[in-house]
Amino acid sequence: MHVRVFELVTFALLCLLIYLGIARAKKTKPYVRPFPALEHIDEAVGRAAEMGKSVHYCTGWGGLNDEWAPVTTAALAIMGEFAKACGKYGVPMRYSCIRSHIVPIAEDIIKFGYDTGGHPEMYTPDMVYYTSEEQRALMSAMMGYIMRERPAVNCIFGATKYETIHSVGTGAIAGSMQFAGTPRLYYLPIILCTCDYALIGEEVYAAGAVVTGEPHQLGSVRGVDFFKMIIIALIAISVILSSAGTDWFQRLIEFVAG
Amino acid sequence: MLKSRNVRRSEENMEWVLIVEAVMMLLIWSFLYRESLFYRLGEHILIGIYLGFSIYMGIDVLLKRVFVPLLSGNVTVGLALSIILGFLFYTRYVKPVSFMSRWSVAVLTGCGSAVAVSGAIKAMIVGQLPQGSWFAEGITGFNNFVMSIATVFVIVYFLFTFKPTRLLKSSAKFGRFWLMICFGVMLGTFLLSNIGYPIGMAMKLLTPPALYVTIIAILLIAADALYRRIKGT
Amino acid sequence: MAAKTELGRFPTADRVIFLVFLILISTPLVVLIGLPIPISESTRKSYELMNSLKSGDVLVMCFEMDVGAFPALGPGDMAALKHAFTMVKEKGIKVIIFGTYESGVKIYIDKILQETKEYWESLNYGVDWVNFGWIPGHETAMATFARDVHTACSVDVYGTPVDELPIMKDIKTINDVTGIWYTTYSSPDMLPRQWSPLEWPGLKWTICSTLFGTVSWLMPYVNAGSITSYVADQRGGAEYEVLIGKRGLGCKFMDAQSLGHIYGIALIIGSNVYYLYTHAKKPKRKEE
Amino acid sequence: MAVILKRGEIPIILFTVVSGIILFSYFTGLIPEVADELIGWSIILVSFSYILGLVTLLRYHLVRIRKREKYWPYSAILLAFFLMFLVSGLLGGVGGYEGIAVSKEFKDFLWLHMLAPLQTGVLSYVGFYMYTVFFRGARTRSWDIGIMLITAILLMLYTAPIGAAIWPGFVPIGAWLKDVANSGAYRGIMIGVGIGLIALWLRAVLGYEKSYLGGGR
Repeated sequence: MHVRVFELVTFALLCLLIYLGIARAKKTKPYVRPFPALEHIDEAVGRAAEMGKSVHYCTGWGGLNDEWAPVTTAALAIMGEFAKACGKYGVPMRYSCIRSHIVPIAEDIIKFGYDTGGHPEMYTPDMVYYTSEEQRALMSAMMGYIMRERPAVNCIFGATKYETIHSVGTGAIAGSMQFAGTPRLYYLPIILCTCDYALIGEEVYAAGAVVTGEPHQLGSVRGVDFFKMIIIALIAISVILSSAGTDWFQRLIEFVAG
Repeated sequence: MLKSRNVRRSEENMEWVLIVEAVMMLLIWSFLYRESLFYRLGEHILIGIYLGFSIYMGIDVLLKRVFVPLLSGNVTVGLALSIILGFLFYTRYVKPVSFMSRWSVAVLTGCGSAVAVSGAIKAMIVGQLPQGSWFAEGITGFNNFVMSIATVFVIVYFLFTFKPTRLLKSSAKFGRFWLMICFGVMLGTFLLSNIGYPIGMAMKLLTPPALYVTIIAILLIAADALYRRIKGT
Repeated sequence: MAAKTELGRFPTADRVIFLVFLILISTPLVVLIGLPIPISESTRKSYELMNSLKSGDVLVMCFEMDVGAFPALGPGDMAALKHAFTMVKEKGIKVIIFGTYESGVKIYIDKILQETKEYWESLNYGVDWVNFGWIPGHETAMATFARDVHTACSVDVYGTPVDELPIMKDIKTINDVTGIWYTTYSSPDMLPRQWSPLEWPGLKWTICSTLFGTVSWLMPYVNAGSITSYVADQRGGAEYEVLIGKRGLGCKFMDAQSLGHIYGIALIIGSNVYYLYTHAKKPKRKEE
Repeated sequence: MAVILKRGEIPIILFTVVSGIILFSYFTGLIPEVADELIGWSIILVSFSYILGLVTLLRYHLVRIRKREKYWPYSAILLAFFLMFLVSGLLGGVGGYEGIAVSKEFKDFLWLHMLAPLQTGVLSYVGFYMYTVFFRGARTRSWDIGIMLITAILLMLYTAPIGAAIWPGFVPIGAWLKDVANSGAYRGIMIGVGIGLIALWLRAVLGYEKSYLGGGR
């Protein structure tokens, strides 16, 4: 027995607050700050329809089997929104991927998007392009595709690594409208520089909820915000305690029972 | 006499290998000029070999972890369950039971998400809480103060569901200021760690056997550029 | 924007940018420019330690390397080798070369020896210096070397038994070794664990040449004294080249790095000047 | 029976049980062997799933070759190299079994002398595209991008060897930005990312977030 008390309490408190947020949201829909990246999906895909070009999407290096599963899930939720817009305007979509277990999921999401959007006949299984399990293969495939086809909209969301640069770099040269977002800090400055609409850090997770527009999803974002207030309070306590010259806070968070 | 024997032997068969390597590198670098058949060739060779490698590794893992224990009779409940879940992936190709493939995905995502959550609590949340003393000696106290302030205001920037009052707006702006400094640091250090790849490749392409291939490639590009100019495209 | 251009073609501006970049990084590789390189404290200390070797002192150079990591750490190793061989000639020190990490070590050692051929050609192999190539076993091999050199290095790279090598006659344990140059492109933990000057009174100092990423990893050992000094990455190698007065590959890389960075800054400033100049005419682009 | 099995709750229950066991083990330190077993499953499951990707990719390229679509010869090249590597790899030894030496040598040749330069080539575009970013993206469209660019320039002068030669003052400024200002903001982002991740996990457990199961439910 080796109970991590402080971590467990933090985790339980976070879960409780999110649950309360969701429960409250069922009565009154909470306000959520607008995300320009999500609001312009329709406009961008509409532009693609005018130009007669495609939409390229990628969830990057992360899969569902590793520690990046939550980000990938959020990225797939955003992809669902793009697929719906593509179905609405009749724009072909292409999804590049290096995780074979995502292939069937992505096929389902895109098919569902075209079905609900109103152009079910446009969907083909070719829209998901799997390029082996390796990152370099994905990079070269994306570079080639973006330069050959010049998609009107180029997106990369999720747990992305170096392929971010290949995607947004080629996209910037090809003149695509770019959407990107990742919680991986290292690539955020590049995304901010080259993309028209970016999601920074935690915004990707929140966007996964906001994109659905369902009240209970928004409620979870509300719960998270309350937890952040607690975090700020904890930081203040930590500052006071360490300025007073004690290490009580350090001992508190490392407290292990059993 | 003894001294250079080894060196020479490895050198002899290196010549044509170096040329093959140079050709491969230049196939990829031809993209800098235009997306052409050379780049497409490199791209598809790359994907082909990597696909072979992925499948090879998959077979390797399955042999070591699944089939060798199966054949030697060490079948545990866990192994049996994982094999069943593995085969459930393929129910996707059988329409009436295709829903079962989602079970495997659910288990897979469950593992991944749990690893993510257990890693996040300590490293990303609790571990980031302790702050340094603001009254520490010398510049350290001031630095600790700056760090705490930056952390708090960045968190404020990521508050999504509060109505934008003037106070919140200006706090968020201040948070964004710190975010941008953080991104600037990332952008500034990015070049140092990544510029090495093209420099290393340029060095290889400029050493003799590869240099000849490089010269041929440059001539080809020049000829193509000239031809296109004359043709007027 | 660029969308109207022919498919597959890069806009001319981008081509020019890439071309200038390629020229900028290739020029220093062909002709040495010799941009200034400030010398860091740790590299200077390493150089002085090496320079302090006297006649009859034994220097062990252990390369835990692979050919793939040559661009990063090769320049530093070659500079140290040149320095060591010069000291063999001028002061009469003894040099023992090997690596224990994996079989790729042997190819790497062959490569750097090939590059420094002019420095060892006139020396007496087996008397002044010796090359044991790859000694399998990694950390076990290092532990064995510390306790019993002749068991760890039983034959040299050409198959000569250790007893037939005059240089090895008086070298029984690591206490007979004065200093160690240790290059690693993975973890530096083995060095203080097995070959710490604190543990072996005969061993005066150790220098670890390592990647930038592991320097912070190494600092506690340096502060404790179980590693005496370190040389950091390509840049440390270039500094070492400046110190021995033989600017080579490391300095070429550094020149390319410097030029690349200056080019980047110039591009940022130029692009901004152009943007601000034309800014008033264009409608403001949406942010976020 | 079939109706029960088809219910959408089953995957969510599986998700909850699996992640719940691993988290329980993490917090209490109990049943670590069960948690390790579950994490070990994911490796086996992923290896099984490779076939899904392979089928998709083969279908994509075989259709192209059959219909003689644009660029179909490249599809043939891709499949040829795929088969070459796979066959030589399998003949050269797999899963701890020894194979034919020549075949292994051919595999190593493909890996070391064809793939390695190709992949370094692709990776080197990280360097090239940085200049695209500087040229096309790094424009002071607003005050915040301006701050980012000034910081970036200061940091570049700190990291490049020439910076300290121009003015030694770049070193302390760069070090302060990197170690103090950067790490404060970094902590804030990390906390946010961690919380967001747990929130998403909880939404999945409660059954609101089902993107990982595909659409069309």
